[in-house]
Amino acid sequence: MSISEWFKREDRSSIKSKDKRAVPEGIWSQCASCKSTIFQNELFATDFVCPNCSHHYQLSALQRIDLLIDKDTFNETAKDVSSKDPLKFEATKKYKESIDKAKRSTGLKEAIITGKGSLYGRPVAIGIMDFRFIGGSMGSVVGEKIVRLINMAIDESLPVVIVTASGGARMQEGIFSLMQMAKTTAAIDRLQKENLPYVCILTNPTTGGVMASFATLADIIIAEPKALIGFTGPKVIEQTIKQKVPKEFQSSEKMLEHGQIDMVVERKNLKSTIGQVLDFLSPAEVVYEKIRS
Amino acid sequence: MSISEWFKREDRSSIKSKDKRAVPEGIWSQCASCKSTIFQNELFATDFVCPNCSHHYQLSALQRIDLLIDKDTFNETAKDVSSKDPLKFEATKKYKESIDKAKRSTGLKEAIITGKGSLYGRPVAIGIMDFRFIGGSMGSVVGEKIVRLINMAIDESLPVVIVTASGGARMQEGIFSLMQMAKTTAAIDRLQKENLPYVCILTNPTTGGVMASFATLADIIIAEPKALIGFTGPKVIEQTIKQKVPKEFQSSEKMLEHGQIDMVVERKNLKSTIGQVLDFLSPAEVVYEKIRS
Amino acid sequence: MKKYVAEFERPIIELETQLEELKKTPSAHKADIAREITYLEKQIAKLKVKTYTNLTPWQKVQLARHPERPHFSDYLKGIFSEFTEIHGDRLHGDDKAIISGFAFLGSYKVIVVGTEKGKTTKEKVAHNFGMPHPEGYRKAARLFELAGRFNLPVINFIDTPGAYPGIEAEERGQASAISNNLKILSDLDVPILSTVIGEGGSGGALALGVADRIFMMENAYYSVIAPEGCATILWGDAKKAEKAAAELSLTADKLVKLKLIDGIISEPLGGAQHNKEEVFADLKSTLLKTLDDLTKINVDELKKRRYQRLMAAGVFSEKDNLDVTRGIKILRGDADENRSAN
Amino acid sequence: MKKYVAEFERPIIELETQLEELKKTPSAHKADIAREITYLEKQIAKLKVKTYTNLTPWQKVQLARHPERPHFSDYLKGIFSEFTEIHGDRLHGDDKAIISGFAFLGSYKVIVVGTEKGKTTKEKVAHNFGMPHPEGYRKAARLFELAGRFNLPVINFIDTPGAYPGIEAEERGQASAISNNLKILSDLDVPILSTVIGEGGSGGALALGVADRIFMMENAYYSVIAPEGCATILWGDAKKAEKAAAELSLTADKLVKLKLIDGIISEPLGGAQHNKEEVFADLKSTLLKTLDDLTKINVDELKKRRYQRLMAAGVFSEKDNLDVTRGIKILRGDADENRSAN
Ligand SMILES: [Zn+2]
Ligand SMILES: [Zn+2]
Repeated sequence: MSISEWFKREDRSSIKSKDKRAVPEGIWSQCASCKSTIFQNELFATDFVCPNCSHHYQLSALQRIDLLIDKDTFNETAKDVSSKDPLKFEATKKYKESIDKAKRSTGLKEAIITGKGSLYGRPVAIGIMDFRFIGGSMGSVVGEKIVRLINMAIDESLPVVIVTASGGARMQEGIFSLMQMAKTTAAIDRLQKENLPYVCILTNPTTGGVMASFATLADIIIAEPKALIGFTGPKVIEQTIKQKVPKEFQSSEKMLEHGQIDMVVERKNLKSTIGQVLDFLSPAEVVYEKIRS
Repeated sequence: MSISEWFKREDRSSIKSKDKRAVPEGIWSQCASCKSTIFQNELFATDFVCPNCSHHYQLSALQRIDLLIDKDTFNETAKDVSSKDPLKFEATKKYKESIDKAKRSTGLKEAIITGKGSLYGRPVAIGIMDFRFIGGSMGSVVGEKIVRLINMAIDESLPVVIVTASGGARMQEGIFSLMQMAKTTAAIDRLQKENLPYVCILTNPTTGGVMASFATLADIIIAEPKALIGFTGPKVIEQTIKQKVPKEFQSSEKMLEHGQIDMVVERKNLKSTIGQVLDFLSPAEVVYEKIRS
Repeated sequence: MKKYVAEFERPIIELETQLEELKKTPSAHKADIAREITYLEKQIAKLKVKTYTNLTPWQKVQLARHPERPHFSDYLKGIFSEFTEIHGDRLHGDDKAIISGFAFLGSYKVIVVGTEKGKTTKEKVAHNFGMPHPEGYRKAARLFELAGRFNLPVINFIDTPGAYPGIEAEERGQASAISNNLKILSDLDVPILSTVIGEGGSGGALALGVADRIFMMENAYYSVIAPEGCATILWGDAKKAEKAAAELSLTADKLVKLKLIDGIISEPLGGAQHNKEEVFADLKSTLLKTLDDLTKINVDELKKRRYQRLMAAGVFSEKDNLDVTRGIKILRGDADENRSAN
Repeated sequence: MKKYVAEFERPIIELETQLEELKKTPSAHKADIAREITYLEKQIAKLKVKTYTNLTPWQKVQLARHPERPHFSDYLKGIFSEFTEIHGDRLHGDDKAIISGFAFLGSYKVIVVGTEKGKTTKEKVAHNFGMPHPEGYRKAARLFELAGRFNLPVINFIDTPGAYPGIEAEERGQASAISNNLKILSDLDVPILSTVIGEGGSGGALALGVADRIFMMENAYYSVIAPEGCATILWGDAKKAEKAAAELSLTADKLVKLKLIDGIISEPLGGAQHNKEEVFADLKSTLLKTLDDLTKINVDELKKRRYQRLMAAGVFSEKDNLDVTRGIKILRGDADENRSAN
């Protein structure tokens, strides 16, 4: 299957959404940020970054793997771990139905894919979240898969890269979701005691329990430009303080200014920057030959 | 010699100063803060705290030992270590002359007395600075005596208490004085790796190189009320920012508000508070019977 | 002064008001109404039992937020002695939403940390209604590290709607302050005991909640999200909080069944405020007994168990019960299979 | 654009200006003035040698502060490759007075941290003239800890009038930020190399200056207090800075004699700006040679020696040469002796 066919398939399977972050459909579209017209092909060539204004569209987990991991080197781990419904949570529909629907729409088992792959030849343990799966929310499975990823990294002395995209903890699993914050953090702590590098890429959006656990514990935190990054969402803040929040106050750029993240890096430079950072954090003699994109 | 005679002697030997912190002379005097009239005896009974407004007058190192260490338990260490003049520094007078003059005025060898004593029965390693000795400034001797105090504490598993009163590093010894910041800090680090408690009492004033080294590394930092505490002195700040500093912005109370110190404690409660803190920081089975003053 | 009542308590309060009125009757007529008084007292007792023995999750949430409910400062006075408060995070400020320091718990020297809501309006503002900023969590972090170095068990008290959702809190790294606490607690070399005494508000609560033993007061709640917030997200209507509370399984009894907490401290009928001394004594003896047990365990073993408990928190299946083959096979590069599926 | 000159450089600049004028002479007359040009060139050369080979401390201070002097960012570009900047202290902000990140020094992977003053007015304001706030020192601290964990030598560059003396800086714990850095550096598990490239302003400089090897550029200064501040305190007159500079022994040659620094990097006549490439190459090879030596030493031995060097910094006497018996004997409680002395 050709790559553009895969793209079209991906597109048909994505949740139809007016969300300006979702990749637009059709041959021509209008950029959600700058309103200029863009060709689908252009968008594809830039890894879904508006060629005009650099609006970074959300990537699915699979697209992100393509971006960061050398071709044909990714091996998925913990691929069958799936969610259950421990609280029998029912809102407009049962939690179980929400999961099944998300599985069908995205082709994924859960909001994160974990595995091992090469990044410019360097073996890495990598986890990539997918916002399309129930808002990238973290429940028992996301927590468990992250812990397994870390355990593998410790066993095989690999650096860990995690790409986040999340609205926070998954409500439907109640306190189980909250506990994933503590669980993933405890595993990160073990990883860091081994002095294995851990780099986290914050993509739009990364909030709530994910931000307040493993995401902010990385040795190096890199955000894509203009991502929404924070703990509490802007609407809740506004309700609390009874005023509008400042424009873009929870953006990557503002977080950089406030000292909360290490770098803001455009998508096109992401792979090489991660490679560079891992070069510095790896044992002295290990420097991989970089294939600059 | 009776205690009041000792007080009078101390008084005659102190540097005559219009400084409102210096203990006033004579049978009657006017409080430098609240202007009310106080008897000398009253002042003596309160350990030189104005009975009306609680203005805390400066204590000499010997008076401070009386306040904090059980009677007749203090043994001075490193008592003969004295300053030299490595830079041959000369301003209005030679550095050597300043030292000799300070020795004669205060009866001390240097700006700090160190030793071992009991605090409510608990053996402690204690160092007390004296502002009257060239403004309590830290030169090679203050640094060396602090290091020796810490080494003794490590050897004998004692907690360390340091009482500061200082205008900062001693100019006349140039970079040697600056290096005492690094020297004392390195020794403190060794002490803390042994998990021996270190409590620092900040008295008026504590600034500059003393504040920016061992003083702020204590496990517990206690300040007397309304002490001047900070890194840069208010005058230099005003010259830099070209405005007046806010009233009392470098006071103990403001520093407490800004999260920089653990407690503000009145002089009358100082000994018992230190005792209490050391009780908590000592091995579980060691709790000394407190003799409340 | 009008006494606060939760909605569902009104019937009880009405009867109690009637009783008070009756009791004010001049003594001349006392005999007449003696039987009425006895009857009313019985009615009130029955109503209380009926109301308070089968509380819904939402009713418990209301009790957890009850203004007369004992706060951390009350537990501090009721359970500990010689509390010596420590201030500041040595970085930016002294957050009064979190009170912390040394204390004696029985004969144990401990570090105690808790969120404080305040009682009077002035206090509430000063304590920011128990909602910490990053400075508060960083003050707690500093005390946890002191505890680790000087071998002092950590006793945490949780009663917070959540970490403060404000602009400066975000700018100063609220998320980072919480994650750092989770990390420090997970690796601490002393026993950690956490008790949710009122509101356990999400991540802001968990930042004091990673522990070797977690207890909850009977009427406390502990939730990943406030019921109101949950209702807004699910049904666009915060007033459906009652329904959300039922879905969230946020009550102590549910959580102890799910093995997410270790024990429940009973409350008198109507809530802890109706017999504070008993509640304090109960919790104190639970904490002491727990410390007796935990201080016997070697620290490496203690930490290993703490880690295992954290790793066990979660419910999932090893097998996928839905065959979603397309996505996965594409990953594996089975191009042929995709063509045929198409 | 008027070129900046320090006072004592004026005579040289005047002659150089004359020379420029002469060189603009139309070619028709060139032969006439050829000898004048040669003569002037010789005079300038002689004057430069005379001026710059016996610089007073105060003149060096002026050169250290020269706006055309290379700044940290220049050394960064000239000595390191693949610099990857890291931002923020994960607490409060990203202080641009300190620039830090990963880099290659030759084939060594290192952490590099330095104070940056900025060149244009806009840059100077953004970098706060090289005067860090607590956030800057805390960013450095974070990078030092990263260096320790990942075995990266630390290469520090110092060029600062001092830690910023402002209100917020005090409120956010400037003293504490400095002392914390001193502590972290004293205990770091990797080699630390610090170079004072311009102004070594007191505690704010020392916070990057605790190291295994300390170097200074020939015209740099390193002082416990700025000459102006010293003059104000001693003589009530900041204009006596020249005199203060002489007393303070703040120049590289003095400090290397006192064994408080390890080596001096030569500068071309007139200052580093006159041959930056040579200066960068010199410092680079010094740093590389030093790393070659230090990375051969076992880390415990390295730290032991670092500690010993710190303990050796200081000049004092074990014996008191002034008999001040009164105070001491009273301490020992020799009451009789006091009575007789009275
Ligand atoms: Zn656009
Ligand atoms: Zn007074």
